[in-house]
Amino acid sequence: MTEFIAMGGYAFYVWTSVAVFFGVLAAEALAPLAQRRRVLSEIRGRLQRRAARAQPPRGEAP
Amino acid sequence: MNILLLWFHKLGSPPTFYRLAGLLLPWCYGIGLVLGLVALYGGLVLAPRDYQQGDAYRIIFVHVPTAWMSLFAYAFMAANAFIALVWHIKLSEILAIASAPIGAAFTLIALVTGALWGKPMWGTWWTWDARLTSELVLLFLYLGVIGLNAAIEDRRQAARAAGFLALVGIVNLPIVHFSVNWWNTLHQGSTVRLMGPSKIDAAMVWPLLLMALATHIWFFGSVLMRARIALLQLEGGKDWVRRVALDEGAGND
Amino acid sequence: MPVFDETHARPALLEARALAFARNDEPIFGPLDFTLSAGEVVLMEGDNGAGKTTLLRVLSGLLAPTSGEIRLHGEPLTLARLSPQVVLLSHQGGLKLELTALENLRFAAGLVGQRKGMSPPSALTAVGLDGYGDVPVRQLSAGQKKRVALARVLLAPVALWLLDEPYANLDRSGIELVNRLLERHAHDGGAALITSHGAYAYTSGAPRRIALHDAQRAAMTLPTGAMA
Amino acid sequence: MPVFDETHARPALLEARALAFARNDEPIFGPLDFTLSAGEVVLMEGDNGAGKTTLLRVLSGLLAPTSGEIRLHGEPLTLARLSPQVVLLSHQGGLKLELTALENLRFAAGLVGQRKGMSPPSALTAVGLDGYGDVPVRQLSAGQKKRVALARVLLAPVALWLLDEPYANLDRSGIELVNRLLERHAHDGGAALITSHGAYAYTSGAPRRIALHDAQRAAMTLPTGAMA
Amino acid sequence: MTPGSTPAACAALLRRDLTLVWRRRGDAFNPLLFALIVVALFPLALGPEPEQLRRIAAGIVFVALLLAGLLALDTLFRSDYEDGSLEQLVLSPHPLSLLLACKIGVHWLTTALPLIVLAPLLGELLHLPGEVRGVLVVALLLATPLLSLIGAVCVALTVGMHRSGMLLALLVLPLYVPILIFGAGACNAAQAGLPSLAPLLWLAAALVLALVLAPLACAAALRISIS
Amino acid sequence: MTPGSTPAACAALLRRDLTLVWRRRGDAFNPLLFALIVVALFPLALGPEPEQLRRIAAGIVFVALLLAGLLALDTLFRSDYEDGSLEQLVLSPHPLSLLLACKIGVHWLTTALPLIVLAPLLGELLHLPGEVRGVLVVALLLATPLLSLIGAVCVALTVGMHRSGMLLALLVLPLYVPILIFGAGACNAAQAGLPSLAPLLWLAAALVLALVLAPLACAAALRISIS
Ligand code: HEM
Ligand SMILES: Nc1ncnc2c1ncn2[C@@H]1O[C@H](COP(=O)(O)OP(=O)(O)OP(=O)(O)O)[C@@H](O)[C@H]1O
Ligand SMILES: Nc1ncnc2c1ncn2[C@@H]1O[C@H](COP(=O)(O)OP(=O)(O)OP(=O)(O)O)[C@@H](O)[C@H]1O
Ligand SMILES: [Mg+2]
Ligand SMILES: [Mg+2]
Repeated sequence: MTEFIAMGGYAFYVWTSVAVFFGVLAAEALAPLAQRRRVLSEIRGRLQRRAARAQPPRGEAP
Repeated sequence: MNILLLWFHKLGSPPTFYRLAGLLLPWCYGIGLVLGLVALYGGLVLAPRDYQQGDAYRIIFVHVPTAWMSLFAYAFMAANAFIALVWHIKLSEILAIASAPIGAAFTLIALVTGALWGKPMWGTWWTWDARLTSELVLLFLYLGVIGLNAAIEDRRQAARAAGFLALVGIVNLPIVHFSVNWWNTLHQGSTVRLMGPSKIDAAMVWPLLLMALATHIWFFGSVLMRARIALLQLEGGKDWVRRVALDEGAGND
Repeated sequence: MPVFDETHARPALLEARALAFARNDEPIFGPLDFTLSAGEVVLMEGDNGAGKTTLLRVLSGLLAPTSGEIRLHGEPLTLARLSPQVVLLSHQGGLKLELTALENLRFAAGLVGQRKGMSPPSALTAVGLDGYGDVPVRQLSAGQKKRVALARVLLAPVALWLLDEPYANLDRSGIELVNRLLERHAHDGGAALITSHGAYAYTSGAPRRIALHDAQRAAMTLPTGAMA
Repeated sequence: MPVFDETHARPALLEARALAFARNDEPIFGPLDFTLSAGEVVLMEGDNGAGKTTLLRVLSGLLAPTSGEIRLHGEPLTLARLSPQVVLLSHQGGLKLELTALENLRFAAGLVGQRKGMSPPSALTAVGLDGYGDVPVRQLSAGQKKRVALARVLLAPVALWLLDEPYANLDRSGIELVNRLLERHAHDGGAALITSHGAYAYTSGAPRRIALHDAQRAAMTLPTGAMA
Repeated sequence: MTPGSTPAACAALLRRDLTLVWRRRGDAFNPLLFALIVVALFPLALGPEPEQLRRIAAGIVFVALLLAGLLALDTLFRSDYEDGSLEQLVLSPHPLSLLLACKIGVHWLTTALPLIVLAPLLGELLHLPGEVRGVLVVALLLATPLLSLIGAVCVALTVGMHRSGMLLALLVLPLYVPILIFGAGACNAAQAGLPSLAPLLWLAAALVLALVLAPLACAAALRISIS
Repeated sequence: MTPGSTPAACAALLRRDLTLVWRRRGDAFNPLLFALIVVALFPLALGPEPEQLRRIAAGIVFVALLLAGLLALDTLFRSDYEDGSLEQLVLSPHPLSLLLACKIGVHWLTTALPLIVLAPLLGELLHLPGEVRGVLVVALLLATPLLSLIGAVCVALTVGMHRSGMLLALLVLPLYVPILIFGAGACNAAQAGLPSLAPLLWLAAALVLALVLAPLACAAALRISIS
């Protein structure tokens, strides 16, 4: 096991690479979740604002 | 092209795409993750030590698949951008822009792991050889696409402008890929072949290919995720989005 | 929704059918149907943000409509067919501040040609800027700049004028000038679509009017008596 | 030329004596004399380029007059004495487009303080923008932006309002709003100097007016009947 | 050349743009001064040893000219966009790509050409060997039109934006990398006594391609960003 | 901190400016990327020999950061001028120099500090020897606030002008020269194994002076150019 961890002396390079791999991909996967929540709450806010106001009639061409 | 157009037309209806993507999404992330872990086990534990590079070569299992993905994602983005610009298909605009962040992420990983591999092998983190430089330029191109898309207010106009830039930047792809043949560089030439005999041990090849598969599947998961959000943004006023917003609003927060 | 307007026997100069435009999925103006025939001046009214400017940009071909279609002489519009037939006066005016009024007009004439019997100096005279030809536009006041921009419109050899707020920045004599120019253009067989929002004084005869109200935006106007 | 206006016994809020401003030796507005007392709203009229904006900037202390003097409560003006007592609404409005309406008002309140009994949300309500507090100003229409800028004026704890074209960009209900705000401010003992050029509809009672005509510029206006 | 014909339109545009440059001819020196100052920064930052400067002279001149060109790019369509005359070009009945090619041509003539004339002097400041000077000028003559053409496409994409300066740099510089490699490569080869024709030929080929494609791309990009 | 008091005004201004940076946090990376690309241009132009790059690394990093800072300067007062909030600052009842110092502080924090954090990486790309890295960072910590403060005075002078980008560069760069000489000088001394304290102390002294004088000068310049 310790031999496995040591990676023949290259532990730093190999494990950092693996960590970077997972780290960057995890961050990339989590970022949209926050964005999604923001977009949805924005849409809801807009809906609420619109609902709070009466809808006057639409003007038209002659 | 006709089949492709038909396919887009069917899937192109935003609510359909949104629902379908929502169904596929967990599977993409799940399968991608499982295959990736298996491949990593194969690569880090099962594969034999390289007689030249020792255990350092094991970086190959993250470096090479992500490097391939950095190119694949760009090609996918440019192809979608082309379709979007020529046929004005909304879904292609969205797919093109959605693949930029994940492509940039893969490029970043390839650069960092390459540097981490280069230190023990070449004795330096970084040199200015053709492949390394062109891969760095690829990262800048991705960032340019993302930046341009973010800088324009109108979503569709932003997608078209960014897609246009992606198309202009596509000249860089062949440079990245063929740089090792065109210029003699420090970087390794092609060692893995799908057709014909590979130059390396089979016990090393299967984890590599499996990891490549896993990253592809993960890529599509991420693209679908981002495309869904972009659709919500783009169709903000439509009824189906309203329903989605109200449904998920009750559940989430 | 689209109500086709089939009363005219010969095709109108410009015709909009169920024309709508949306930005980021927010409707800017709703489905509109109208025609513009030769000899007609149509005034488009609407509050701030009603979409007047946007409609003119759509009609001029700078923006593609989200839905509906525009017909020119009865045939669907393409930018190539359109551009020799229309002139757009937009907010910015399209004048180079470093050039003189005459240089600006000469450039416009070179770019799109000039109306028969008109020349840059005579267009300048027609907008009441006789003697200002050699003054750099930067030194003109806002109202005088507007007049130079109007001279460009006057000079263009086209039948269809799309004028965005031609009255803005003008004092009373300028407003009368615009009305005279419009009457004359209509009399010569041209047509014009002009915008103006409520607050501007409009003193002309009685042109046909189109009111632009987008439902969503109309909802955003002030309820009277909101003052605390 | 300067005619001192000595009719008022107690010093006026603001007083201009033979005030003139020139740019590059070209007079922008001539020597002016006027006073502004508490409870008064004065409308300044003038054509384009007559110097209305410039006069307001001089009065606010942003520009130094070329000749003449400005007195505040009867004493000569310095910027340090002036700035806590005056608020200027200029063409640009001074709003940050990325911030919400409320954030903009909170910043203004932090910078210059706020009027007793007023707060950013209540100022927003007073200009009829209830419910728009959390919308980034970029998403508001031109008229709504103007209202936010007016809310900033309303919020500032100062007696003297200098408003440059407060009616521009507003629709009819907005114009009424401005008139109501002005009446109320005058009633509370404040004073306001506002500009508006001829073409804008002004529907208020009968405020005192100052007409601004610079001889040199007046010469540049259009001779009627110049149309060829 | 009746008024309204395509040649007349191009002529009117050329005349107008040249007049504008002439009216503010003071500004024309700005890129020159900028390049001069940037080049002057290096001896200050690196120390004045002539041997070291000589070795890096060609590269630094190239980079300085590229940065100066980059800053100058901003003016290509900016004022036309702001005062609305870009709209008029788009709405004119002539091929937009041709009109834009005229504009890019004037821009190159008035910003890049003076820089090329200045280049030998800049080289001299950095002790550039005399025999490299010719190659440097030829490389610049081939490279700068390419920079202008490619830059124009990116400017067209960003023209409607506020504060686009930085963003423009980010879009443009990656695309400039190959040009820089070939152009500076030719100079370095000449300095090392190696043949420098091959990279120059590559540049020439790219220039021909860009002359055909860039105005079209520029027109398409402009149509996108003006809408 | 009652509303309207001077501390409250400074706090409101700081909060507003930080919020604005946060709202467009994507833009915050632009100077970083720009510096990265500029640094990357040099190996491409000069050739990739590590030995040569190592020798000029510190100087190039300094110049790249200086140019990135220069481009970022433009945003310091520009948008405040355009939307009229600069007028409000001038008309506010608080010392203008204090308010401007707050603005400059936020600007330094959000543009220069990230660049300093990036500097070691840039050095690595150019094979900068490890022992110089520390000196480089210290020199930058002293030099960049100076650059921001001096730059702000020049920005204040040009703020009312159109197309000031180039002009600003021309005003600012000559003033930056002494800072560059001392800053890069310290790094070069460290690289040559010589003591590098003296130039750093000079920089520190200049920084103290600028911290006191620059906001005052900036306020005066702004009053001139806003009228
Ligand atoms: C920062 C440094 C590095 C970067 C940016 C980089 C980039 C890349 C890229 C873009 C590819 C994909 C090329 C293609 O599919 O056409 C690739 C593949 C590869 N890289 Fe790297 N690399 C770096 C360092 C290294 C190092 C140090 C090694 C090993 C000593 C290495 C070994 C490989 C191998 C074996 C392949 C697969 C080649 C093939 O079969 O196509 N790389 N690298
Ligand atoms: N380039 C743009 N990007 C995003 N939204 C825009 C753009 N131009 C206009 N809008 C929005 O579209 C709506 C309509 O604007 P438009 O300029 O057409 O109104 P208008 O009727 O001309 O108003 P005004 O009377 O103020 O000129 C407004 O809400 C405006 O905010
Ligand atoms: N910054 C400036 N530099 C030079 N001249 C200026 C400047 N600002 C205004 N002017 C000139 O001063 C004169 C008066 O301008 P001002 O803006 O005060 O007029 P105004 O009465 O407000 O006009 P408008 O009705 O168009 O707003 C104009 O001729 C204008 O060209
Ligand atoms: Mg409008
Ligand atoms: Mg004014």
